[in-house]
Amino acid sequence: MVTVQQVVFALFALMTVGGAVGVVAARKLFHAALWMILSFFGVAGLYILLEAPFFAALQLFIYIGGVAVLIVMAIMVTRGIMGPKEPVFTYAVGAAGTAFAFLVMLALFIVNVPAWMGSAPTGEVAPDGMRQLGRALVMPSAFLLPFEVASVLLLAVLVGALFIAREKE
Amino acid sequence: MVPLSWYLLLSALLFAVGLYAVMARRNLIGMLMGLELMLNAINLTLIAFWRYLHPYNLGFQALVIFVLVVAASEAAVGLALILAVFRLRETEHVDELNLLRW
Amino acid sequence: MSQYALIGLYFVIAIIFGVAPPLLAWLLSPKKPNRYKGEVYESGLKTFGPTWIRFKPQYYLFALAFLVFDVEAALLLPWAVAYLWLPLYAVIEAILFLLILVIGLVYVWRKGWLTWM
Amino acid sequence: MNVLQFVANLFVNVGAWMGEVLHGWGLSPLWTAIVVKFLAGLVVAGGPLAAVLFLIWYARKVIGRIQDRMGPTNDGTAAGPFALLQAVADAIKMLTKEFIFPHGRDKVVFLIAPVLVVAVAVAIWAVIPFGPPDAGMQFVDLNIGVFYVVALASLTFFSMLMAGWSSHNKYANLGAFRAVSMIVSYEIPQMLALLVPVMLAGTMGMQGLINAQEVPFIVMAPIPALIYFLAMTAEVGRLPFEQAEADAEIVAGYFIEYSGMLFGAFYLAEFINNLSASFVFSVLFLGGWRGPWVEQAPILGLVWLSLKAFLVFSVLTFFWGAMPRLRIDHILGFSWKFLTPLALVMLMVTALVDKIVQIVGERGPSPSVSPWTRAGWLFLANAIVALVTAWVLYQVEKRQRAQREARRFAVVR
Repeated sequence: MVTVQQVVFALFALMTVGGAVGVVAARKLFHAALWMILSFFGVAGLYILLEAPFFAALQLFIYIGGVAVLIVMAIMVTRGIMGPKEPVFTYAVGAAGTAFAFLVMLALFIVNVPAWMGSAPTGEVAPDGMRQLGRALVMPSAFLLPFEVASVLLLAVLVGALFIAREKE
Repeated sequence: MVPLSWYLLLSALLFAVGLYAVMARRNLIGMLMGLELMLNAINLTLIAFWRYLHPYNLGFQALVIFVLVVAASEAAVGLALILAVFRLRETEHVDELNLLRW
Repeated sequence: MSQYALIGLYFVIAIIFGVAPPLLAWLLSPKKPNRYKGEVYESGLKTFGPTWIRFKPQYYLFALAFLVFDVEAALLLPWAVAYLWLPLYAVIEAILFLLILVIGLVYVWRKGWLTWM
Repeated sequence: MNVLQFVANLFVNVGAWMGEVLHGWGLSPLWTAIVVKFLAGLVVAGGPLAAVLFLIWYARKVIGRIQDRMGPTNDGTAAGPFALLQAVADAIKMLTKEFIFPHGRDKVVFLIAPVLVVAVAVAIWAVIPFGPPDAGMQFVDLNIGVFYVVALASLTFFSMLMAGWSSHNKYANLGAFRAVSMIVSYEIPQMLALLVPVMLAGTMGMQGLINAQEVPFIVMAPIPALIYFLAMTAEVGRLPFEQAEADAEIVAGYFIEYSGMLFGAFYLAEFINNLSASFVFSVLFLGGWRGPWVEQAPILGLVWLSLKAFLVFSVLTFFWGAMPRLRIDHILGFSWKFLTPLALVMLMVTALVDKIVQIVGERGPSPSVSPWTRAGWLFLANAIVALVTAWVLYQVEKRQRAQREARRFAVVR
């Protein structure tokens, strides 16, 4: 019996993988970026299905509204816009194909782990999960250190990226 | 209900396609896109494990957030580098970036 | 979950609202294309040079800075939701988090990388 | 049940009535609920569209008056009294105009962009609370409320970039690039200002935000409200931040090559975004549906919220009529060198002051702090920050003027 959830999962899974295949197969870089956005959107839908709406919104906000915008703008700044139609299947196809086969085998192995076979989640999601998360991020006993280190990382990225990309006179 | 293994299979597939994009695309920006797909696959795995196995463990969620931070940082620095390389060499094709080959 | 099923339903409506007007107009409007109508519109002059001009990289610097602060704001969202229930030292830690980034902003500003050249 | 009672709780009653009717037709409860919700969704999505038809007329009339013109009139046309139907006439005109497709466009992307921009603009309305909870006046109350709005709005960037890229036109490209880099820059102060109400309310849900506003947040956080308003003006592309269109410089920005209803889609989406931004601002800072007699008659919530949003929309329109267009580097500089630092400072100050007030208040005779005490201290903090900001700006201006004078005299000599 196919449930509604499974249909929705299939839909988002198709979006995700289809988008990813589009990234590989699109001839124009701009189209590849648009496929990538479709893929991100599919992942956001899967987060909703996994009852993590905050992360779905984060996915939209950071990946689509941030990273993908930057990538598209980079395509527009550099010549990749209409650039030479690049051949998709190059000498890397062998290596990548091997990796792909390996990962598919890994995935098939994953399917057979008994602990992961159970279809039902082990518990309910806490209704105030976001508040707990916010609390955990600034608690010294939890994730305070990574939180502050993330800030330092962002500082380094801000200074470093602008230093690299600036116009030198 | 959707079994956990479906999510794992899906993210393995996404990771593989992302890896393929990194290896087969001959353009720096295209490779970066592949990287972002791979990071997405990781996040999807984490969220799926969190939901199915440890819904009360905040570590998974925190880890997802930090992966997001790293992904965004990587994109920012990577794109800045691509821009700098492009300005220097007027190309972003890895096959043409052969200054250090010999 | 049912909330998000409703959001899904609403997305369907939103897409209907997006598709319907152009579709209706497509049915109602005349279709008489000719080769002059489709020419690139650039104030009536004939277009010259390539369409894909280079943009000033300065635009891009702002976009890079945007991404950093975007992530920072997103990181602070769970903290903001938990704020009312946090002790003082946790608030100060978040302020420290912000201050580290302020250092970056001030540095970048002082160096003049946020100034249009 | 008399008529007044029916109207007072209109939406719940209509929903219940429709449910009964559908049930009478033999639909199962699940499908009844789905159909009723679908119809409710059509109302939520269609209401703003109808409002926009009026608001286009209103905006044109107001701007006409500001610029000493008449605005739309009904001289020689059938646009009704005061040309009220002008927007309807425009809509009919647009529906019957030919689509002109530029050569060299990207066929699919060119068509997706206008559809996407309208769909996103409409989708935002799902979470706007038009009335109290249980009054059937909010389509769905997500617990990520405002974040949903912000996250969805980031899809708008792509409709811009797609439109600009697929048009195969220099101006369209430049317009898209400018628009996105501007909106992206203003997203930062907007997000930082948004964190303040979220912090004060302790939730991102729309109803939770309104519940916390016994004192409207514009009193508790006037400076973040101002920052949010300015950033919002930029996000919806209104003057003085109208770089996206800039009809005198780059003809019409990223949708220059669109014609007929495809152009109409961008125009419509722009107005819907203006209106939804006004509604979101009203919810965040002006207390949403709060107002007298809402408990007795929930329908009044819709009236109060609409009035507040109309006020905000009017201010946006006055800006539109009265402001000059700034240069792109000035706009970006204003965001990065003024709004963002100020928003960061405000976030820190609000967090610190509110927490201290809370802690001190809990030590006092009564265990909880009254919202007015809280508002008083926060307002004071805001006032101090405003004074310091004004002083800093004055100093900077003085120094710059001294430099300018020195340069001028140097040239003369």
